[in-house]
Amino acid sequence: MKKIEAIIRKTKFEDVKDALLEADIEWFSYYDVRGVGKARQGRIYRGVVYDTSYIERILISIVVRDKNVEKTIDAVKKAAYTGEIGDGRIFVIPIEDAIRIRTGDRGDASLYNAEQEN
Amino acid sequence: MKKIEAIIRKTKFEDVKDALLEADIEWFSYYDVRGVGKARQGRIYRGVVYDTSYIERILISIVVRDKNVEKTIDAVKKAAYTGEIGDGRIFVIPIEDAIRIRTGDRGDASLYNAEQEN
Amino acid sequence: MKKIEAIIRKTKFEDVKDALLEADIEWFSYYDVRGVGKARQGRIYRGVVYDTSYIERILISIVVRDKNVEKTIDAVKKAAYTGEIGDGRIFVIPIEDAIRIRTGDRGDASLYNAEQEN
Amino acid sequence: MDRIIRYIMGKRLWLGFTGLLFAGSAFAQDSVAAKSATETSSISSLDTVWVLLAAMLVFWMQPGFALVEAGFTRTKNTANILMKNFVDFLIGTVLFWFVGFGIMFGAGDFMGMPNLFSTDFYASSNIPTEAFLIFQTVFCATAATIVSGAMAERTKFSMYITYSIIITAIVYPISGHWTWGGGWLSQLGFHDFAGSTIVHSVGGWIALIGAAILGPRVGKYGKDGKSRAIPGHNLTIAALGVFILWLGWFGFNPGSQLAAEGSENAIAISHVFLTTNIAACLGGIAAITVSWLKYGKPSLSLTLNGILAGFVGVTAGCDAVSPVGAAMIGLICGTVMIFSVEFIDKVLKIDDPVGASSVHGVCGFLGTLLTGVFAVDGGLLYGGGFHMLGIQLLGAVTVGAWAAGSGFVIFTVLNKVHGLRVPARIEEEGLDIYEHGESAYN
Amino acid sequence: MDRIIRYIMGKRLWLGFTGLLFAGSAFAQDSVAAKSATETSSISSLDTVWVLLAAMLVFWMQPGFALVEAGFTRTKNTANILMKNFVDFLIGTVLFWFVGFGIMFGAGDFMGMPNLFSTDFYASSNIPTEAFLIFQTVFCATAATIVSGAMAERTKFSMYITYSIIITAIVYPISGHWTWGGGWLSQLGFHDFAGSTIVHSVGGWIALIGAAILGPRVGKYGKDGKSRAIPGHNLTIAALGVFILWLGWFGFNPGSQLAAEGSENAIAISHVFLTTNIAACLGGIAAITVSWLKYGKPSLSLTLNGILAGFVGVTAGCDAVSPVGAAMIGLICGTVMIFSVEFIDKVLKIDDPVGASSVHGVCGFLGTLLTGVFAVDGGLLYGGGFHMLGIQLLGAVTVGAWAAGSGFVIFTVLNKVHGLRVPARIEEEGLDIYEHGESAYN
Amino acid sequence: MDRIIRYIMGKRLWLGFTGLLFAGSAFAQDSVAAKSATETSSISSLDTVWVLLAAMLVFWMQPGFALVEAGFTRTKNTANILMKNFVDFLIGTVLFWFVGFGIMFGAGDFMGMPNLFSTDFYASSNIPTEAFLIFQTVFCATAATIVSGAMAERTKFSMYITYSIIITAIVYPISGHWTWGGGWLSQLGFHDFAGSTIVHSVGGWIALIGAAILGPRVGKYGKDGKSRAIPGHNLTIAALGVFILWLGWFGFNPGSQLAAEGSENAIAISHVFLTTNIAACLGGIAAITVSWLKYGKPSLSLTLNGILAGFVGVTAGCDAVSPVGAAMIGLICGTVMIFSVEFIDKVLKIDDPVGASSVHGVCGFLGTLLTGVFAVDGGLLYGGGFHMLGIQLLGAVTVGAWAAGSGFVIFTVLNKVHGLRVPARIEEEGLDIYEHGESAYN
Ligand SMILES: Nc1ncnc2c1ncn2[C@@H]1O[C@H](COP(=O)(O)OP(=O)(O)O)[C@@H](O)[C@H]1O
Ligand SMILES: Nc1ncnc2c1ncn2[C@@H]1O[C@H](COP(=O)(O)OP(=O)(O)O)[C@@H](O)[C@H]1O
Ligand SMILES: Nc1ncnc2c1ncn2[C@@H]1O[C@H](COP(=O)(O)OP(=O)(O)O)[C@@H](O)[C@H]1O
Repeated sequence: MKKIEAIIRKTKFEDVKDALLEADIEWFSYYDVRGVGKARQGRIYRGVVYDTSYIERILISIVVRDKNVEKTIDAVKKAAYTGEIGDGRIFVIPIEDAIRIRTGDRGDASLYNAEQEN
Repeated sequence: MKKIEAIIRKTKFEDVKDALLEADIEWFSYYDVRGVGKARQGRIYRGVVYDTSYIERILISIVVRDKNVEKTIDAVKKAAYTGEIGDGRIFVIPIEDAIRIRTGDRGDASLYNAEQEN
Repeated sequence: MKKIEAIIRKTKFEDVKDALLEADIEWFSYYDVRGVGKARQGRIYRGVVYDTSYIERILISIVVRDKNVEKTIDAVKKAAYTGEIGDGRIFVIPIEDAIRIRTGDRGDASLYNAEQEN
Repeated sequence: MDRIIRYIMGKRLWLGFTGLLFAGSAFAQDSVAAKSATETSSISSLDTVWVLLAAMLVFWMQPGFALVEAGFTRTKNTANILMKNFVDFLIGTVLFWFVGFGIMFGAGDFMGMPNLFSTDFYASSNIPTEAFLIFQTVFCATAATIVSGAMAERTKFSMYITYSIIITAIVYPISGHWTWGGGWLSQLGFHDFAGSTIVHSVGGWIALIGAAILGPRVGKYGKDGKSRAIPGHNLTIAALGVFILWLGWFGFNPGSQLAAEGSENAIAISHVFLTTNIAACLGGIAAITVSWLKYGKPSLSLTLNGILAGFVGVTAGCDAVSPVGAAMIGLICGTVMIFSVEFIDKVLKIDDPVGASSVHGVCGFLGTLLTGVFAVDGGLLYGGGFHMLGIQLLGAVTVGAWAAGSGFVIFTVLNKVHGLRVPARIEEEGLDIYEHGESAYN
Repeated sequence: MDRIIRYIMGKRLWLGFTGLLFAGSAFAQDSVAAKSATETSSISSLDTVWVLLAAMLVFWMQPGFALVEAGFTRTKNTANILMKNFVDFLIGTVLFWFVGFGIMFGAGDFMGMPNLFSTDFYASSNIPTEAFLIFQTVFCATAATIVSGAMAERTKFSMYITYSIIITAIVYPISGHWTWGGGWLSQLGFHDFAGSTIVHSVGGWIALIGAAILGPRVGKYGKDGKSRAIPGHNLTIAALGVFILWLGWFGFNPGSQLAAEGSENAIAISHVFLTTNIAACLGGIAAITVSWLKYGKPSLSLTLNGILAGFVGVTAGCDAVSPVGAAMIGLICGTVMIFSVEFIDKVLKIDDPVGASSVHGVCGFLGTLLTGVFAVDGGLLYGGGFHMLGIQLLGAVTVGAWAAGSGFVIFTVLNKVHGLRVPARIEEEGLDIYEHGESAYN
Repeated sequence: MDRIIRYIMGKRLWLGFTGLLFAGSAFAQDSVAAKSATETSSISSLDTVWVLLAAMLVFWMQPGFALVEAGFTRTKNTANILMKNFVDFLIGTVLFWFVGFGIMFGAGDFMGMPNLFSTDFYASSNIPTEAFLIFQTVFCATAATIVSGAMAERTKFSMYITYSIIITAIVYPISGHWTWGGGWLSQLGFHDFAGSTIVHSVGGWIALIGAAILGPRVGKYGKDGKSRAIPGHNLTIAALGVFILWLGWFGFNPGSQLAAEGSENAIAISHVFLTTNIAACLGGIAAITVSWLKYGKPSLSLTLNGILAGFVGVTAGCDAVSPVGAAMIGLICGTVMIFSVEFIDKVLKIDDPVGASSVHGVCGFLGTLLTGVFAVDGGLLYGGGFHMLGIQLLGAVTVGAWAAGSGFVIFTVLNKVHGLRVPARIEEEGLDIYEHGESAYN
């Protein structure tokens, strides 16, 4: 299992959400983060170096089975892309175990819904 | 060391907190996250497919020594359980190192309080 | 690559930010978290055991190339230090891959700015 | 308001509702500002301006209640609680105009006749009937809105609408008829200047019964039965709500004089203004002091409740007590409120998220009694003996019994027939999304 | 306001602006409270107090609009939208005093002369000229502020200032001159008591044109052209904003009587107060009902809009219709508003974040017409035939055309010359940081 | 307010406090509305309504200050700052009633006698004494509440209560006695119509001294001594606070006429209303312009301060200057405020989180002087020479020295005896939890 953490533009959230659901991701969590970077040339606006400490982004966190990693990355990459500076990043983090609280399932089984059909 | 990330119901937060403190966890951090999932049959309410993008959850993050992993998982699992859909998940993530800023302690030592008694 | 997660005092945020930018970190994300701990002796205030569930902290998350890990830890450690209880922790978490959405760069290349000069 | 005489000049069952359906003909019967010369001759413009100003201020209490209730509850139910505070006013305006006004101010022993949109039956005295109607409307809406706070975070929206209709159209106007409507209680000399009993304790008792029948919110009481705090999501707006209510009360109480012209009235409204403010301040001071002594820290949320307790308490006697008497009433109500909140929460185990039953029910009751104690003219402490106090007690108890009894019947029936409460999952995820399809914060 | 007669006594081009530069001499020409004996003899103190109170309340609508607009938009643009709501009032006060008042109330067929800070040309009747000026100023600011909501989240701040200046100084006063300024429309008998057309639909139509020319916000329409919800960041403050507007409207409408003295005026203001409140409530009820039927859930945000729709609708005829008529106007406007919001959003694909064009434009237009239907004296349903309705239609259409036409010219020119819209990156990151260097929440 | 004559008819040391302890007998001495026939004959109902309305509006400034201060500070101290804004009003009401009123309006050269709850010593003229008392009470509370903003986020709550008591009961009433109380300054002809000096600069100077003695917040100045921004947590509520203050100022200034009856008064209050609004608008415009030029962007937070600066500045002379003069005062104060904020922050290195010392202290001082410049009757620019200006300067300096001096003594003593400031850890974690056991947002 891996955790995919994607930091994306707020305005791209709906697109990414749709892309993920289409890519058969069952569930993901997200929350607001802020980004800070070095002031770079391209970031000067009207003569004022723009204080980057206030860039709002959404962090999407999805835990997926190994076989779905690339599919998920692709979905996010495509949907979050604008081509302008600030499109964000995707990180892949190892997960050692996962537990579904309701059923007690562990490992991969906790991620997909065996009972999906009922 | 492992990081235990548990996504739980907001109404179960107090129970989980008590359970963790009882299980001798010294410290944990938490923050609000939102969950999004596929609309599933069981989620249709009054004829309207309920937009799951607004389910509020609390994410609890606890870094523990390896020997405490199972104890912590059990504590969360028991306290966060209701048996209804939406009880949440627990993820186990490897941690390579930890540093206590105040003392500079590294590794396991940074996690428990040697000076607890003073 | 590693992810450095530092939980620091809110009042130290500006100092840490400056230290990180000085240490040549290009980008980091941060968000608010709350900490809960066991009530310890030192935390009793005016006869009332202080409910720690409300300590607000900032979590800074920086993904860096392996060679920058120690530099980053040092920068945070120095800047976030006050010496009083509550200075916070730094955690080091393995990252398996990183993707820059805008360019599609993967791995280390996605972290630093080859095109920085333009 | 006590002093209004309501000789009913004649009643016509004006078929307002049919009128709505057969608009063409019905409208032909309307006339704007149709007053005969004799009626208008006695109208005082200054009184009218004063009453309209007061009506604005009492209307202004609606956002006050809305913000206090929203601030004291959780994020996930904010849209729901705001919606309720709008809806009861929307409904209240229509229903009080349609039937409530007639029931309250029409002739009759137990109650008046529903007026069905017509106001002709009512003989205006110093102000136009329409000004009087609007002033009474905003009072009625206040009584209804009190209930929503105590039943917050778990009541079905449809059920809220249903019981609001019944309270606004029937329960409030009937006990209002007994007192301000010239009914039996007013004939006995019951003194409730601006509505400690008639408005606040009516709302407060219904709230208490409602909260009891609903049961506590999920997570309010631990497995061991211990009460747990469910802190409100935004004390800033709760505090703003209290300030808004404060301003509103300067209309609620001084406005209930229903006149400003002539030095007698000018002095009376100034007096009421002063006593009202003093009681509120001492209610707040009492709450700060008691919470500091009791819990080791002065609590903002209890201070807010204490100020409101002082207001509610002095509302019955603000015209009749001296400033020092008002101060005493404020101190007593602010103190009792804290113990009442604790008692209802920890002993009765009734979950009232905003403390409405303590603030409005208990302190409204208490303030009515204390009028019999501190009234300069007839109060116990001023040598008036127990006569006035007895009548005050009688009024507070009968009206309270009426409100609680009606509440019990309404809620029990609704609970049986349809269920008052949302399912656990909806309560968990928040009423905003399931009941309204929106969340308040995005 | 209809009833004001404005005989212009004389105009002097008082060189206010030069006066500012040569302060010593210019100031010597000022005089505080310089009224000749003949002028002051007819001043009614009660009327003055009433108009000043109404002016306060209409001013109070500014925070109402500010909060509604802020609440219905996103966090990242909050400081910007608040700033706009301040700036238009700041500018409006100065410009209306400088030129707008003269254009609106000076003599002239198409428009009056700019007065350049002097108010001497205006003959006050029952209230001091300065009271009349301040009352008119707050009305003017209301018209200007409506526009900011529809164009929120993407307009350059400098452009906002520019077009606000033009609207306040020229567009609003000119159509105002036609009606309240004694111009041709008022001579025809056009009835717009407090400004459904003159204030609200002027603002609303300009808003619609502006939003159309600007284009939708990034992300508002999907690749398939489907409209997407961009929920407002804080419905609590939006709801508070509506309550504030509600209170403000009790000044807007009853205050437009511009008098309270005498039983005739007392009855009139009471009547207007009542009809205004009833229409708002039925606007809200209509919106709740329709949204419940249409979307399966009663929506708070639509209820807020529905209440405002009721207000806007009744503003033209609040003095002329019966309470039942007001109820009908409220119901109609509350219902039409929901379909209008959907039509503008989904069919016209114009992105109006707060629904200003539907609430103010469409319902202002509609309310003006409905006055010709429900007016007790002359309305279609009361046997008045189509005469009044025709004039109402004429007025609503010509003023609407004037507003929309001016708006089209202003926005097209500004867009060509300088560009109305911020670059995509700024829109993305939020106007607060780039345009004001601050964010509203930290 | 200037124009009140306060012939003291007689003083009786009514033992109010003992009365509280021996209630039975003491209450017997009260009487509701006990006015002799001679006294009441001159009471004007319209004046009373006007003053009560103004009192409501000045009360309404309390939430204005509360929201501005809360909005400009951080989340973790919100409950604390709200609590302070309640507590000073609660205390102020009681203490001004108990002693302040007597000190301010009793007979005496330096100060009057404490009245101990009795108001008999005061001879009412056109309005009931109780109306006058409530109006003066809300003014007093305004002065006290200004201080809390400058000392926010680091002062012990118990210390706040202590110094609030001293300011309300002693400092404010004594300098108030010199001016509005008929004391030496008023006899010299010092003109401060509604309190630029008496209310605002008294509050502002005490705030400055307090902030200086307390020291800056942790993290306010970097190791290099450079000032750092600590942005407020919610500019939306700060903006709402300014709107609330705006409405309040329409009571503060026009209400200070203390009369509305008669065309002279009607014209005067209209004039004051107009000048007040104009000065505020130009204060805001100045702040926008200067911040735009100076920092490259128009800042919302400075605009809010600029509007308040305009208000504070015009408060002294709003009755005496022409609209153009008011505009000049607004422009000057709005401009000076920005430089003053920067000077106090960067040069004096005094940490005033909300800018209270600049807005109220500096602009209150300045506005008092500018009255001597722009007063149509006697001002420097109108050929009045330096006489009036000199007296204005004398008054502003002596009252300022009194306030600053008292503040210095109070804060130094409290700091020595008990410590004004919370420990560093509490400041770090927030005063809400440690001082009140609650947090404002959950
Ligand atoms: N090394 C990093 N560690 C943590 N977060 C990062 C890192 N680099 C980028 N981010 C996050 O990703 C967001 C977008 O990255 P950015 O550098 O603007 O993308 P681009 O390369 O397209 O300009 C930033 O706001 C920041 O929050
Ligand atoms: N694969 C996942 N990746 C990230 N978060 C997840 C994932 N699956 C579930 N979650 C989080 O856990 C929460 C609860 O999960 P849910 O599927 O509702 O549990 P249940 O299986 O009991 O229905 C969701 O709100 C979501 O935030
Ligand atoms: N084991 C842990 N897991 C997750 N977060 C932790 C852990 N230990 C500490 N923290 C976070 O770090 C913050 C500061 O830690 P603290 O124990 O106060 O430092 P100190 O050792 O200096 O007292 C806490 O608020 C908490 O959020």
